[in-house]
Amino acid sequence: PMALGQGNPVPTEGGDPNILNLPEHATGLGQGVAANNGYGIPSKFESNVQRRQSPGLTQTTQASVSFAPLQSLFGIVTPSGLHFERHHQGWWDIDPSKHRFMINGMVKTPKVFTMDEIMRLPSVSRFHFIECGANTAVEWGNVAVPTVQYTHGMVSCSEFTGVPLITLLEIAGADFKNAKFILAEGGDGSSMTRTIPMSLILSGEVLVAYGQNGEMLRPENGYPLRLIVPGIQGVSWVKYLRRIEVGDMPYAAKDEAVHYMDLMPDGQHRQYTNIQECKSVVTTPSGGQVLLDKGFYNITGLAWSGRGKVKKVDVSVDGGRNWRQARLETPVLSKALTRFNIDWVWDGKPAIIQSRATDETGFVQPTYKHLRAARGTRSIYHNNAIQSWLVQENGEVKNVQVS
Amino acid sequence: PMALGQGNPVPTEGGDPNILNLPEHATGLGQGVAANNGYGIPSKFESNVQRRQSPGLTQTTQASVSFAPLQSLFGIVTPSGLHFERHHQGWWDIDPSKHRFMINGMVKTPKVFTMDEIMRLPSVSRFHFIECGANTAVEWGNVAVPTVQYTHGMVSCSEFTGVPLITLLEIAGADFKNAKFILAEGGDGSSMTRTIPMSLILSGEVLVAYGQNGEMLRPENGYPLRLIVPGIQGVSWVKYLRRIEVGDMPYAAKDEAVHYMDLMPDGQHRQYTNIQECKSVVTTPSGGQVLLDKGFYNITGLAWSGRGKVKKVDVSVDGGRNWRQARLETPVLSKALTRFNIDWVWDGKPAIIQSRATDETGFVQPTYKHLRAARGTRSIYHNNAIQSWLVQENGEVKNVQVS
Amino acid sequence: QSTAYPGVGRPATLKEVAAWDIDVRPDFKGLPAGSGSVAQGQDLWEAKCAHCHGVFGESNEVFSPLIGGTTNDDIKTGNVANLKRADFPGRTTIMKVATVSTLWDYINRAMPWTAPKSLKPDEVYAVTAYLLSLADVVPENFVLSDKNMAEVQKRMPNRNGMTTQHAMWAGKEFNGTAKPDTANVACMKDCIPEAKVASMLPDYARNAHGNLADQNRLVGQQHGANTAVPENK
Amino acid sequence: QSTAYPGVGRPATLKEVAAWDIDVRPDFKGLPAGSGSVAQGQDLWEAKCAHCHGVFGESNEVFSPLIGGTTNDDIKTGNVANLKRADFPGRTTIMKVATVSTLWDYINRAMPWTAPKSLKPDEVYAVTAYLLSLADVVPENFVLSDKNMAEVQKRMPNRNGMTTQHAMWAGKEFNGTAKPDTANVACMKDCIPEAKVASMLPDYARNAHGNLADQNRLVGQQHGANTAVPENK
Ligand code: HEC
Ligand code: HEC
Ligand SMILES: [Ca+2]
Ligand SMILES: [Ca+2]
Ligand SMILES: [Ca+2]
Ligand SMILES: [Ca+2]
Ligand SMILES: [Ca+2]
Ligand SMILES: [Ca+2]
Ligand SMILES: [Co+2]
Ligand SMILES: [Co+2]
Repeated sequence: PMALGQGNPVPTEGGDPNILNLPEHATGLGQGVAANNGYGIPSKFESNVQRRQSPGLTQTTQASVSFAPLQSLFGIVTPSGLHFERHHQGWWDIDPSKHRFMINGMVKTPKVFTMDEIMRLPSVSRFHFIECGANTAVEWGNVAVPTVQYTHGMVSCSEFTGVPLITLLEIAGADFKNAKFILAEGGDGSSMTRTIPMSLILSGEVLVAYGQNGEMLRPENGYPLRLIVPGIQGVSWVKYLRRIEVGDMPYAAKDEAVHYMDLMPDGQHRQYTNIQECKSVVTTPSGGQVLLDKGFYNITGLAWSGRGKVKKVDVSVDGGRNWRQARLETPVLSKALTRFNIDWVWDGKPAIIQSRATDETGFVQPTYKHLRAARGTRSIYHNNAIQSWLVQENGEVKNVQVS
Repeated sequence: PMALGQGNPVPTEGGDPNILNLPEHATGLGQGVAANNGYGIPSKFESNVQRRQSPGLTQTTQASVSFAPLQSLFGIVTPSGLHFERHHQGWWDIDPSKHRFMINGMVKTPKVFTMDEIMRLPSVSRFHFIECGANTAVEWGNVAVPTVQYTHGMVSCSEFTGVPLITLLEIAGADFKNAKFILAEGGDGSSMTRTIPMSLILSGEVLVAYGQNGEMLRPENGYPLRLIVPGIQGVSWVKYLRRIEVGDMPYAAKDEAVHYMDLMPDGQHRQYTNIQECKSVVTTPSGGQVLLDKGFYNITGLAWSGRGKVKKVDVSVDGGRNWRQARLETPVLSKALTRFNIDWVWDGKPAIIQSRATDETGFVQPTYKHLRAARGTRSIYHNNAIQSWLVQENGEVKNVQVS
Repeated sequence: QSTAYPGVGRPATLKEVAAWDIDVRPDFKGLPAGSGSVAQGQDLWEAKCAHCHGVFGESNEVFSPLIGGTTNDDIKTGNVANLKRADFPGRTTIMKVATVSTLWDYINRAMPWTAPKSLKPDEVYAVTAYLLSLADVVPENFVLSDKNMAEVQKRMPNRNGMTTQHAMWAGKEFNGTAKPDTANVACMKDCIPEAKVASMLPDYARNAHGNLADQNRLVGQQHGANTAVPENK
Repeated sequence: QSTAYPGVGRPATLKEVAAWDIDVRPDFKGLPAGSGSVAQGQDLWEAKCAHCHGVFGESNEVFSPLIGGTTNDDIKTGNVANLKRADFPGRTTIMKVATVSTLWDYINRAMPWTAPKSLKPDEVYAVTAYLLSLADVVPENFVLSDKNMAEVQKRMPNRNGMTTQHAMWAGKEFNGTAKPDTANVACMKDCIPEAKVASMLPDYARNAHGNLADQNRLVGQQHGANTAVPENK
């Protein structure tokens, strides 16, 4: 049937009982400060807002993913409790007073630091997105999952605080002349290793971070120390960071020589693909939601680019035929999520909603047609195609791909 | 005694056991994704980082305050679980599907909205600080508390998402010509009421917000709806917002006619004092901390202004005789916290650390001397004086006031 | 009236507005008809208020005292003299409040603390009358009502105690000043002679806020001071 | 070497570096001396690896298969032919990995999954030899060692399967291209003919990800669809 009428009609008694009958909270005394050991938690009415595994995607929970509920998030900051997770050998809660950080390789003096010491160094705080290289992977060929949580939920954005890696490399006396790469290594079971270009480190953007959204990193995100590599896929943001080696050739670590490579139609893999190109997605309305009524809606979503700032986001409600420019919420920050909003009056007819981001380099987010023409359908990683949501006459929104 | 030596000396066995003996987390399998019902919590090693009551400050926990642990926070975002609290009649966890919002008074048509409806309107997301007008109140006369948590912990900063109040007033057809004030009213037991100038609302800055740091407001912060009044003291940010009345005279509500007024030496109260003037504080090193060693430190802190952006922050380590300009972390946003950092090499001698913020209007944060000359010592509210921390030879940091 | 947002919001009914529009302004707009005597108020007070605020509004067990510190002279001048005295201990509600509407409105919306909005208008008149009588604003045989609130207002002890002549209101509605009352300058070098410590906590208060070692993170450029033991000077 | 940060950090000892510097590069820098035979590897494999990866590395019970999909021809060409086939089901580790160092390094640091870093170097040589033998990269009587790893590298089935000629590396280290491989334009009006839905989930998958009503907030401009019941079309 059609979408519902007035969401809040006047009952026959001449008023809404939620107004006429004062609730308990208007007529009683509430709870005290500093409940729950001085650390607050969300409302009990928010329990649907969870990070979730995608059923059937992985065979274990420790080499797995949980997706952030983008359909329920606001603004650009991802609550740390809802930050997406990607673990290869499970997560740990490491005693920070016992954690050590080492620099070796092409340096004058290999060095060891305690957390106390790292936190004494000049720190910076910056907002950045992190996106898994495999975000939206299951959609390369066809529609495979119903909601934006599962299509795009491997992206999050936080304010990170830490020390520019270059400061630590300077302390160790790195051979900036001959070194071309570094290896970052984790301290957990997987001891995740990734090759990072020295050019990025010289830019000052790469951080050895301990802070996330005002507090310490969460255990699931690498407590107490994580490498922050803005614009670069999440697997390079090594968690539980224990060591940096300065070197002169790439390391072909497992997650850059077996995974996180992009298979081309000719059978070659593009290796060392680390940038997350410009991308966007409408988060509401989005798949699995129901519009309750015709009328005014606020279309909202997220845009980001691994190459810098988002310049503009356009939104279509007719599957890409016509576009209007959305409002960008401030601040618009480099290599951070950008929130966009645009007005829409739904007339009750089917509509296909899309967003299309352009970044400051002028790069325009591709359609599936563009992307498949360049890379086929089997490359798994780096799917940044324009997403389509079909709003049906009955108000239900479906994940679709258009031709 | 003097501060300690090298924080991490080489043990006699030729290496740090935390490096030589691989820990459990490097040699085992960790935990799975989406633990704890899909909502993550901080590390167990972070349990000292809590919001706290100040012993003896209030006689109940429901008409009370909990202070944010500024000494342990990074960047500008306050984790929602550590956001300061100020309740007058306790906090509630209100069912959002039953919450209603009403506009009445000088409007064409009084209106009622559900949460579903409010969330359909054009939304904005913005970072703003909120500071209680009584922050730093106990220090007007003398040093009264030991740490920055208790001196300055009634300030926090979040990314808020909501609808500009002006949009809602337009829907109701507010009489913008004759209306001069609005009354904002809460839906809890205290039904907090506050008068807000119409000029602020016309600026578009005042929001009817549901989102905070990416998720819904926390119950302690007004779930599901709160008025956001950037630059204005926290008591005006009415929680559990149920009603806005448009009017033509101020309302002299209890918390603007009995409290949140500033007593001058002549016995007159300054009433309707709502701006939080430019202020800053060094958060580390700060009172109650101990420097473990001589050497390099990163002095860091927060600055803010209810009149706009922070333009610069200067830091002194000699009690205000000489000053150096600190680095401001980006983004520097209007009416938001701004994080500053500056290098310092501690020589082991006593030092008095201060910060002094200047905002974009040119206003310079006052010393206690300035402030007391203008207002005496009994006005309770709006203490934005420069804070001093004495670093003693033994490394302990004390809250002091200087002459 | 904007129609740009079809489907969002609906007109409030009269019943709905009546249920929620409870505020009372200083000009008494919003004050419902009704009345209550000091004597009725005293009974109510002793039953519903006194155990928190004290029989004479003097208690500071759950909150600061409501009554005390005002004189008959204040009632004449409209300025509470004790507010000028830096040595006067504490400030009661009646010393500060300039507008009687504030008391009525607040008691009506928020008291008793554990059962707000449970009083009927006549009961609010009565307890308000009782409180005012404790401060001699009204005589002990007084019956407070919507009809005589304006007269009572003229006897509020601190009715002339407010000023809006300051720069701390974010608007021009009160014709306050625009110029802040402090004017520090951002001097950078040799700004003052040597700074001397003028105030700090005494040694005996070292642990008064709990052990500060437990109020700081386990790691960091500084740790928390162990205040459970005396300072090692 | 910066001395701007006195008191922060200290030199690492040789012992410390040795304990943590375990990586092995494609040029075999970092590879410790040692050796292990396919036969030794098979025993180890069956004891410590097979229950997760299958006796022949073919299992996908806890992870994707390690072995399968390569041919002797691939070993000659250094390109795995099946990677060109869009219809080939799944991609094994051995089909993808170009560098034998990667296998050695990863097994050494991370396997077995529940007891990473528990294998001695000789054991890592042995299981690596066994895995390679399963794919016929080495014969069944082979003894893998630091001395012959470079020779084995020359037989890796997909050793020529990698390209760095793309615009997706944030640096110039590989001399890739700077120009992205897609070039959409931000057309605003009449950009395409009518859009047609080309792919969507079938009705039977409606509830495959759980009830979506429970995966959306209770309030909002949209609610979650109740997928526990068939769609009301
Ligand atoms: C269970 C304790 C309790 C009871 C019973 C109670 N009160 Fe209160 N009252 C309080 C507290 C606590 C506050 C302060 C609330 C706040 O922080 O805003 C308060 C505040 C007040 C104030 C405002 C004082 C000020 O300076 O802000 C008035 C007036 C008042 N009460 C009157 C009454 C009256 C009249 C009654 C009975 C009808 C009553 N109270 C019953 C606890 C109580
Ligand atoms: C308890 C289960 C388990 C055991 C036992 C185990 N593995 Fe694994 N193995 C895994 C999982 C799970 C992964 C994927 C880890 C990830 O996601 O990074 C994996 C990954 C691998 C890989 C990389 C495959 C790829 O494509 O990324 C190799 C090689 C490997 N294992 C070899 C071994 C060897 C050799 C042993 C025994 C010495 C072993 N495994 C024991 C579960 C196991
Ligand atoms: Ca409607
Ligand atoms: Ca009213
Ligand atoms: Ca009397
Ligand atoms: Ca040291
Ligand atoms: Ca190495
Ligand atoms: Ca064989
Ligand atoms: Co320590
Ligand atoms: Co609803």
